[in-house]
Amino acid sequence: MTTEARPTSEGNKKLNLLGLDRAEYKGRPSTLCSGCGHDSISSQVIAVAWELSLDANRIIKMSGIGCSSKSPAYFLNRSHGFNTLHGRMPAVTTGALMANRDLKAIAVSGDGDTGSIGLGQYKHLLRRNLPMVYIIENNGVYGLTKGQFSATADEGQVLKYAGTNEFPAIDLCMEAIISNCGFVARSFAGDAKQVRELLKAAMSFEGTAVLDIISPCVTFNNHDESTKSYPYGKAHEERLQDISFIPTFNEVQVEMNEGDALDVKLHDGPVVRLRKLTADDHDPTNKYSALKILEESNEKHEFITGLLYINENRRTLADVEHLVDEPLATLPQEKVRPSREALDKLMKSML
Amino acid sequence: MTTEARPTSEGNKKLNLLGLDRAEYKGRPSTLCSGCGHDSISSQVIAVAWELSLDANRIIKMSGIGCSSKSPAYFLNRSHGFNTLHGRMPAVTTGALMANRDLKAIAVSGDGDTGSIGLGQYKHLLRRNLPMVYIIENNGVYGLTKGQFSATADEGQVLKYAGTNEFPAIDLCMEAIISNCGFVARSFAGDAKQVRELLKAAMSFEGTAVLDIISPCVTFNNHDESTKSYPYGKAHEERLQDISFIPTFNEVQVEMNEGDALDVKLHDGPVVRLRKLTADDHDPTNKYSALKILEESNEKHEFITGLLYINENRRTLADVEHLVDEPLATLPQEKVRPSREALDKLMKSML
Amino acid sequence: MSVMELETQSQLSGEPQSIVNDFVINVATVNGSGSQTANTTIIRALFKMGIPVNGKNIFPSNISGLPTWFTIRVSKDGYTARRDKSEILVAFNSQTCDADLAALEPGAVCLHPEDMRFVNKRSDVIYYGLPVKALTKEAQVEPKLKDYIANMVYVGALVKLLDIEPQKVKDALSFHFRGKAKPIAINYEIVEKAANWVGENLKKLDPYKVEAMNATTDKILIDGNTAGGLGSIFGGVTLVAWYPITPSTSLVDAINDYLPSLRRDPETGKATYAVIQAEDELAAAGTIIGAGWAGARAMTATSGPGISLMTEFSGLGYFAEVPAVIWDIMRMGPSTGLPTRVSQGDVLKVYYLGHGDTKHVVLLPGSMKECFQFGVEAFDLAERLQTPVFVLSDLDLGMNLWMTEQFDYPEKPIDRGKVLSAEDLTKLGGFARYKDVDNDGIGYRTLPGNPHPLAAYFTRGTGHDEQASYSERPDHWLANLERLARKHNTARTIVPKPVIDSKPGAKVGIIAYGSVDPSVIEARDMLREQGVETSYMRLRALPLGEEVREFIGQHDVCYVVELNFDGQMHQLVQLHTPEYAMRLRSIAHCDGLPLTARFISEKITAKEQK
Amino acid sequence: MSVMELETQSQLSGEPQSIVNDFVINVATVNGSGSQTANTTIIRALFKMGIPVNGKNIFPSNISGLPTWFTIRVSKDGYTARRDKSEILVAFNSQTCDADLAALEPGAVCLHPEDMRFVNKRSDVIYYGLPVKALTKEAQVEPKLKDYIANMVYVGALVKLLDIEPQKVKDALSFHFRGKAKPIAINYEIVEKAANWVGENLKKLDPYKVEAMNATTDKILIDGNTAGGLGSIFGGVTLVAWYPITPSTSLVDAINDYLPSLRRDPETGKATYAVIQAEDELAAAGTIIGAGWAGARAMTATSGPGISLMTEFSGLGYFAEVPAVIWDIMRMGPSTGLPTRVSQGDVLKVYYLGHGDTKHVVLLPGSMKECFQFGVEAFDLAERLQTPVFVLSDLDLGMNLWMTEQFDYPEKPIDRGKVLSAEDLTKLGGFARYKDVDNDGIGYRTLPGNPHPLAAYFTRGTGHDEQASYSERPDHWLANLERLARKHNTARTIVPKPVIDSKPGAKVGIIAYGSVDPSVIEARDMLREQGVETSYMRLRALPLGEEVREFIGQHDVCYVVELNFDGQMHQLVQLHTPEYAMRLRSIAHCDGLPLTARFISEKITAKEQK
Ligand SMILES: Cc1ncc(C[n+]2csc(CCOP(=O)(O)OP(=O)(O)O)c2C)c(N)n1
Ligand SMILES: Cc1ncc(C[n+]2csc(CCOP(=O)(O)OP(=O)(O)O)c2C)c(N)n1
Ligand code: SF4
Ligand code: SF4
Ligand SMILES: [Mg+2]
Ligand SMILES: [Mg+2]
Repeated sequence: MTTEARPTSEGNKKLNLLGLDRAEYKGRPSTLCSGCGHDSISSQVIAVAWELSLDANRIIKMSGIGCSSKSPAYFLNRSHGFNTLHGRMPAVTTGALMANRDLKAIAVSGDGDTGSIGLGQYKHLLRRNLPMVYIIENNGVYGLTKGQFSATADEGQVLKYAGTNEFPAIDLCMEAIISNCGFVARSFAGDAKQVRELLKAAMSFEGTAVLDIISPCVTFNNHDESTKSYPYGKAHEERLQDISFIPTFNEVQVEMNEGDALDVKLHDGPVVRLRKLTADDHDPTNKYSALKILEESNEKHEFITGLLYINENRRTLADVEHLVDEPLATLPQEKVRPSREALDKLMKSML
Repeated sequence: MTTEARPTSEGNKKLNLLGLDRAEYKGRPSTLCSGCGHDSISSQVIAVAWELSLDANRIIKMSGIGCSSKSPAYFLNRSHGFNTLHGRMPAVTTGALMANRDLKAIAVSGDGDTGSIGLGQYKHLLRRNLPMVYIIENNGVYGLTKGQFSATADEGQVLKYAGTNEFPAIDLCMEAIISNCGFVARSFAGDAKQVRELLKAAMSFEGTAVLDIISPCVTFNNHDESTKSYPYGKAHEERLQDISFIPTFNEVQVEMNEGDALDVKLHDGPVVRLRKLTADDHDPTNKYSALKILEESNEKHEFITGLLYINENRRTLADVEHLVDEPLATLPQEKVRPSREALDKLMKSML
Repeated sequence: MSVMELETQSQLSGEPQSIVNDFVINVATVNGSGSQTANTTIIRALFKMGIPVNGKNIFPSNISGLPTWFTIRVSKDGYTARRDKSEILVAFNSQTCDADLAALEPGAVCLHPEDMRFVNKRSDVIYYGLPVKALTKEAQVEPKLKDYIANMVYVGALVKLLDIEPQKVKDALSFHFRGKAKPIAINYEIVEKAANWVGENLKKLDPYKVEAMNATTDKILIDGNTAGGLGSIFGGVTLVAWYPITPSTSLVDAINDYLPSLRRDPETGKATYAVIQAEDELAAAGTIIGAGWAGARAMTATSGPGISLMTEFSGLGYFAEVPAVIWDIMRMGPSTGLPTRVSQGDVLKVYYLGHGDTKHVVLLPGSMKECFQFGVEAFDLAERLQTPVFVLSDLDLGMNLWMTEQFDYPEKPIDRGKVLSAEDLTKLGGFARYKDVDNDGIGYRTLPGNPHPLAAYFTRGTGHDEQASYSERPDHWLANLERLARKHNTARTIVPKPVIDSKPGAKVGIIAYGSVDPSVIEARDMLREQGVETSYMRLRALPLGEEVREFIGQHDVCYVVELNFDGQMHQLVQLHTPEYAMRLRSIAHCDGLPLTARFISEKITAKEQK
Repeated sequence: MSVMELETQSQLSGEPQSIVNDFVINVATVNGSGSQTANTTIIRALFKMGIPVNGKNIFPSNISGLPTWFTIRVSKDGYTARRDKSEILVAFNSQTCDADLAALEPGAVCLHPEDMRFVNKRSDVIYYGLPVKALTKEAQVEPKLKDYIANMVYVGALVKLLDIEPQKVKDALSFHFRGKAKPIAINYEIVEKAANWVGENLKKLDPYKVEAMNATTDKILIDGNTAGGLGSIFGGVTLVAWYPITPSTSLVDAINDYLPSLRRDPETGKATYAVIQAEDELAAAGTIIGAGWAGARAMTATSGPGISLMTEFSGLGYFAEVPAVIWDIMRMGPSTGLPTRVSQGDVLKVYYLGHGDTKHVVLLPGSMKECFQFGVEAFDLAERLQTPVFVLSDLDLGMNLWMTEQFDYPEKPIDRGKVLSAEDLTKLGGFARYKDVDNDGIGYRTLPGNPHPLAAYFTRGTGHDEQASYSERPDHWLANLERLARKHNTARTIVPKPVIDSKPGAKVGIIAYGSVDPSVIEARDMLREQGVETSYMRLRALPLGEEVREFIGQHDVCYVVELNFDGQMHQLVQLHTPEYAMRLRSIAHCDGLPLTARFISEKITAKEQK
C-alpha cells in the first residue's frame, strides 16, 4: 500500500503513482474554528495519502463524535466514512475491518472520545489489533461541548470556563503500550514534518498504530500555560528522534545505514529510520523502555514526541480468526449457505 | 476504623472490641459452587472485619454482576449492600460514598465485571480515588455464564468449553498503577494469611485499594495448567514479601523495626510491615519499580503476589470536592435549601 | 377423568385403570448434579417410542447446588404447553422435597431415594422408595461421577413403572453420549439394575404408563437457540459479535459448534465467518453495525440488559440505515430480573429501541421451524430494508426441548438488497445514498472497497440530505423522516404475515405470539369443550399489517395473550387499530413460568360466561 | 393588517402608517462572532421598555464560522411563540444573505453592512445599508474584538429606526457586562455612533417602531436551563453527576454558577453539594443511583443519546426503587440527530425506559416557572416514590430567552419520603424493605450509615421478596410487580395535574405539553377569530390521570399537538383512554424548529372546516 510520489508533469499538475493530483485526496471544506489543530492534522493526512499513492477506495475513515471526529469529512472524499457514536468508533471499526479484510482504516478520535467515554473500547480494540491508524487529536478538552476538561487534561490546570482540573491525566500512549499496541507515537499538530513521517510509518504498519497528537483547541485551551497549546508545544516539544519513512522501493537508502540511526523494517518492506535526538537511551522496540521514558517525562513534565514503541510481532484479528482471503462482505451464496445435503445430514443426525 | 480483637471471654465466645462475636460478621449461606475461591475470600473478609472490630453500619458492600459479585451477600449481614449492574459497580459506589463520606466500601468484582465490560469505569474510579477496598476475584473466566474467557485469561490458554484464548491478558494491577491507584496488591485465594493481612492494610488505607486476588473457578477453570487454578497457584505462587499489618495501638512493635523489613505507616497510625522474600529489589513505594516487576514477571510467566505499590499521597474525592464534614445524605433542610431572601435577591438581580 | 376419581376407583377395584401417554413427570433435583443427562434420556426415549413429549427446565441463576425442576409432559394428543400440575414427582432434592410433595394432587406418584426424609408424608400419594446408594455402590466410576449416575436410578425406575422400552433408553443414551460405548454402558447398567430392582421389589399402584405411538416419525427434538443458530448459519451469517448473557448464550454456542463443520472453505479450510466475543453489549452492537455497514451479514444475540445497552447503537442503525440482526432471547425483567426465567417483556422496548422517533422491524418466532426460518430471513430483511432487524425469542423457546418437523432448506436465494457495484455506478454515473428512487423508502448503498471513484459516501447519525451530506435544514430532516416512515410501511408489507385460524361464527378472537402458541392451541380446545369457539391470530412480526385490522374487525372481542406484565403487545395492537380499541382485552401474566392452557381458558371463560 | 397592504398604502401616502410593538426581527450572523451580546442587548432593552419579547437562537452544531439566526419577537399582545415570517432582517452573514433575503415578505426591512453583496437584490424590500467598518474603525479594542463590536452597529441602527430608548440599551449593556464600565462604554459608543449615523444619513421608509409599555413590570428574562438549575438548588440537590451534551450542558453550568454563592456552608465555607463530571452517561446514571440509594438528592441532566445510555440504570432504579432525578433536555433524534435543534421526541422512550415491564414518572414543564418549580418537586417526588423521576424539557425552553414572573419560594418543606431512622427501627423492631405497609405501593427504606443493627438490607436488580432477599419464586415476583403497579398508580395521583382551560360549548379540545404551550395559546386566539372555539388541556406529567379522561370525554374531538414525528403523546393518551381512541387526532410535526401558532391553527381549521 506504500509507494511514493514521483513527480510526473502533466500540465503543471504533480501526479502520484496512481496518476492522481493532490486535490483528489481532499475532503469537504472544514467547519472547524480557523486555526484548530485538527485541521492541520487533516492536511497532513491528505499530503501523506497522496504521497504514498494510497488507493482511497480501500481506506475507510472512521470516527466517534467531537470536533476531532468531524475531521474525516475534511479529507479523502473518495473514501467511505463513518462518523459513528461518541466513544464507540473502535467497535464499529472492528466490525468494518472484519467484514472486509482488504480495507485499512484511518480513524480519528478525540481525547474525550477516547480517554473518557471511550477508554474501555480503546483498550479492547488494542487487544484485538486491527489494521488501522488510530489518530487521537488530543487537546485536553471537550471542544464541541465548549471546553470542559477531558481525562487527558493536566492535573491542576486552570481554564476560565472549566475551572481547575483536580484529577491526574490519563496518558493514552502509556495505556496503549500496556494494552500491547505495537505502534505507539506521540506528536504535535504544530510539527507537520514529524506528523507526516509518523503517519506514513503508521499507514504501513500491520496492526493498530496509535498516534496521540497534541492538537490545540484555539477556542478553549490555547493559553501559553496549557501543555496542549501551540505556544507551549512550540516552546517545549522535545523530539526523541528525527524520523524518516523510507518506502520499500528505495532499497539503496536502507543499505547505507548510518551510525546513530536505528532502522526498523516493516513487514512488507518499508523502513522507519529513527535518528536519536535526545540523550536518554530509549529503545523504541522495548516496551519496558517505552514505559520508562513516558513515566519519567510525565514526572519531569516534559513534552516528548516521536515513536515511543514499535513491535510488529502480533497478528491482526483477521489472521487470529483464520479468515478466508476474500472479504467476508462479498462472499457469494455458495460460500455462505451450506448445501441442501448438509442440512439433510444434520436433520437426520437429530432424529 | 482499625483496632484489633483482644480476647474477652464471655461464656466461651470470643468477642472483639465492639463486643461482637465473629458470627455477627457473617453473611447469608453461599450459593456458589463448593470450593469456589470466592467463598474463601468472603471468609477472610469476615475474619478481618471481626478482628479489626469494624463498625458494619459504616460499611457498604458493593458489587457488579457475576458469581464473584454475589459474594457481598455472603459476608457482613449487618452492612447495607448493593448488587448493582454488570461492570458498573464503580459508578454506583462513587455516588454512594459521596452521598455519605462517613462510609467505607468493600467492593467485590470479577475479572469480567472489571476487566471486560467494566474496564472504563474501573480506570475512571481510580482516577477519582474513593475510600474503598476494591477486590477483584480473578478467575480468568466468566463463571456465572459458564466459563467463557475473560480479559484476564492468559494468551494461548485452552479450555474445554471456551477453546483457545488468542488475546493478551489485561493485567488489572498494572492498569491500576498507571491509573494512579495508591494501593495495589495481588494475592491468591489459597493464601489465606496474605489475603487477610492485605485486607487489613487495605481497610486502613485512605483511598482506593485494589486487591487483585486470583480466585479459582473450580467448575470452569481449575486444571493444573491454568494459571488461575488452585494447583498452579499452590505450586507457583511467589510472595514478594511477608506482610503483617500492625494496628495503631501497638506502638511498641512499630519501634522494633528489623533489618530487612520495610514499614509503611498509614495516615491514621497503623503500619504495614513488609519483609522481603524475593531477590529482586522491588520498592513498593516506587510506581516505576512496580511497573517493572509486573512487566518482568509477566514476561517470565511468574505468579508474584504481595503489595505491589503503595502511596497514600492523593486526596480522596470528598476532599477534592471540599465537602462539608457531615454526610450530604442527611443534611437538614436549612443546609440544603437557600433562604427566601436568597431567592428574592436573585430574582431582583434579574429584573 | 381426574386422578381423584381414579384413586377412589382403584381403592374399589384394587386394580387401577391405566392412564396412557397423558401425564406430567416432574423431576426435582439440585443443579450441577448431572440430572440433565437422566432427564434428556427419559424424554428422548419416550420421543423415540413415537410419543409426543415436551421438556421444560426450571433452573436457578447459579452454577450448582440450588433446586432445579425438569418437567416432562407426555401427551398422546400432542400438547406441548406447560401444565401446572404433575402426576409423577421424582423427589431427588431434599431441599424441596416437602414443598414438591405438597404441590401434588391427591393420587399422584412420588419416586424418591429411600433415605429421603419428608417432614410430613402425605397419605394420599403413592410412594416408591428407591435404594439409590445400594444400586450405585458397585458402579465403576470416580467418586465425583457417583452423584451423576445416581440419577440413572430414577430413569430405571420409570422405565419399569411406566413401561418404557429399554432399547429406546439405550438409543437415547447413545444419542446423548454420541455413541461413546463406555459412558453408555456405565449409565445403562444402573438403569437396568434399577429397573430390575423395581420389578422385583415394588408393586405398581399407580395408573400411569406409556405405549408406543408413531406421532414423532421423522421429527426431531431441538431447542430454539440451536434452531436459531442453525438458521443464522444457513442464512449466511458472516460476522457474529456477542457478549455472554443467559438465556442467549446457547444460541451463539450453537453457532460456534456448527460453523466449523458447515462453513470452513473446502480448499483452504479457512473460516467464511468471524465470531467475536466483545467486551460488552455496546461493543457487540457497534461491531455488527460496522460490519453490516461494510457488507457483512452481521448478528448478535443478547437478552434484556444487553438490549438496554444496545439502545444507542440501535438508533444509529435505524437512522444511518445499516443492516444488522439482533436476537433477544427474552428473560424476566425489569432490570437484571430473573436470568433463568421466561417472559415476553421486551416487545415494547425493542419496537421503540432508541431515543427520538424510532421504530424497528421485529420478528416473532413461535416454533422451532420459525426460529430456523427467521434466522435465515432476518438477514434478507435487514439487507433489503437496510436497518437492524430484531428477532424476539425467549427462554422457553430458546432453552427448552421441543419436538418439530425437520427444517426446510431455504429455497429463496440470499437477498443482499440494494447494493450498487462499480459497474452499476458506471452505468448510473453516480448515486445519492438516501434518495428514494423506487418510492419504497429504501435508498441504494455502496460498500467500502467498491473501486469506483464515485462509490464513497459518508455515513452519520446526524442530519443529512439525500447525498448523505451533513445538513441541519428543516426540509431535509423532514424529508428524511418521511422516507423512513415510508420504509417502515414497506416493511409492514414484507415481514412474515400472521398465521390466522378463523373459525366461522366465532365471536371471540385470540391474538398471541411466540412461545405462548402451544398454550393457546390447547386452551382453544378446552374452550371449545366449554362451548366457546375461538379464532386465532398468531402474530409473527412488527410492524403490524392490515390483516390484524381485518381479524379484529371480524370478532366481537379479541384477547391479546402474552407473557408479560403490562400487556405490551396489547398496547401495540390498540395503537394500530384505534377503531377497535374497545374490542381488545389483555390477558397478560408474568411470573417466570410459561403460561398454561388452563390459565388462558379460565381467564377467557371468566369474561365470556358472564 | 399585513405588511403587503401597508406597502401599497405607504406608496400612496408616502408616509407609512406605523406598526407598533408587533413584529419579528431576524438577526442573521455567523456563530462565534459575538453577536449574542448584541442580540441580548436588543431584546433586554425592549424588555426594559416594558414590551413583551421572546428571543430564539437557531444555531449550528459547531463552534464557530457557521450561520446562526437570532429571532426577536416583539408582541404587544404578549405572544411568545415562534413566527415563521419576520418583518426585519439584519443580514450580517454573507453566506446566507441571499437566502435570508429571499425568505422575506414583500415590504419587509433589511439592514446590512453597506459592502454586503446580494446576488439578486429584491425591489420589494426596504434596505438600510450600514457603514460598519467606518463606524468601528476608531474603536479602542484589540483586533479580534473588532468583529464583536461590529455587531453593535446594527444595535445602534435599530435603536434609531425602531425608536428604542437609548438609556434602556445602556441598562441592557450594563446588565450584560455585570456593570463593568469599560466594555459598556466601548460597546455603547458604537451603538451611539451607529444611531447618530442612521439619524443623519438614512430616511426611515418602514412602518415598524416600538413604544414603551408596562407589560414586563417585575418580570425577568431567563432561559429554562437556568430556571431548572436554580430549581434544583432550591430543591436541595446534594449530588450532580453529569456528562456534557448539548442542549443540557447549560443546566449544569447554571448549577455550577450558582451553587458556590447559594450553598456553601456559612461557617466552614465547605460545599453542601458535589458536582461530578462523569466519564460518560452510564457512569453519570450509576453515580446518581448510588447517591440516591445512600440518601443524597441526586440528579443528572442529559439529552437523547445520554438517555439511551442511561436505559439500563433507569431500569435498575425503577426495580430496586432508588430515588434520582434525570433531566432530559430534548433535542432532535433519532440517533445523534441535530444537537442544536428542538424536539419533543423522547416522550415514549423515557416513559418506558428500561427493558422488561418498566414505566416511569415524568414531569413536563411548560414554562420558566415550571422549570424552576419542577426542579424542586422532582426531588420530593423521587424520594416519596423511591424511583427515578424524569423531567422532560427541551432546547427551546432550555436555551432560549423567556419572559416570566419571578419564581415563588418553595413553601412545602422538603419531603425525604419514607426513611426509617435508628429510633424508628427500635420502635418497630425491624422492617421489611419492600413490604407495602401503607397500601400505596411504597415501602420503607433505611440509609447506609444508620447505626441500628437491623438497619441493613441488600439492594439488587434481581428478583427479591419483601425482606429484599433474593428470590426466584413466581409468587414473589408477581407480588412485587403488582406492588410496583400500585406505586405507579399512587404516582398518578400526586404528580402535577394538567392545566385545563375548558370553554363552555367548545367541541374541540387541544392537548399539548412543554414548549408547545405558547404556540397553542396563540393558535387558540387565531382559531377563535375563525369561529373555532377550543378548550385546552396542558399535560404536566406522566402517568396520565383521570382528568385526561374527563377532558376528552367533554369534547367531540381532541387534537394532541406535539413536536415530534410519531405523535408520541398521542399514543400514550390513546393507550390511557381506549374508549376515546377515535376522538383523538395527532398534530405532530418535527423539523427542528419550534411550532408556530399558524401551523397549529391551519391544521385544525383544515380538519374542522370540512
Ligand atoms: C453519548 C454522547 N454523550 C455526549 C455527547 C456530547 N459530546 C459531543 S462531542 C463531546 C466531547 C468531544 O470531546 P473530544 O473527543 O475531546 O473532541 P474535541 O471536540 O475536543 O475535538 C461530547 C461530550 C454525545 N454526542 N454523545
Ligand atoms: C449487561 C449484562 N451483560 C451480561 C450479563 C451476563 N453476565 C452475568 S455475570 C457475567 C460475567 C461474570 O464474570 P466475572 O465478572 O468474571 O465473574 P465470575 O462469575 O467469573 O466470578 C456476565 C457476562 C449481565 N448480567 N449483564
Ligand atoms: S472548538 Fe476547539 S477543537 Fe473544536 S473546532 Fe474549535 S478549536 Fe477546534
Ligand atoms: S462457576 Fe466458578 S466462579 Fe462461579 S461459583 Fe462456581 S466455581 Fe465459583
Ligand atoms: Mg478534545
Ligand atoms: Mg471471573
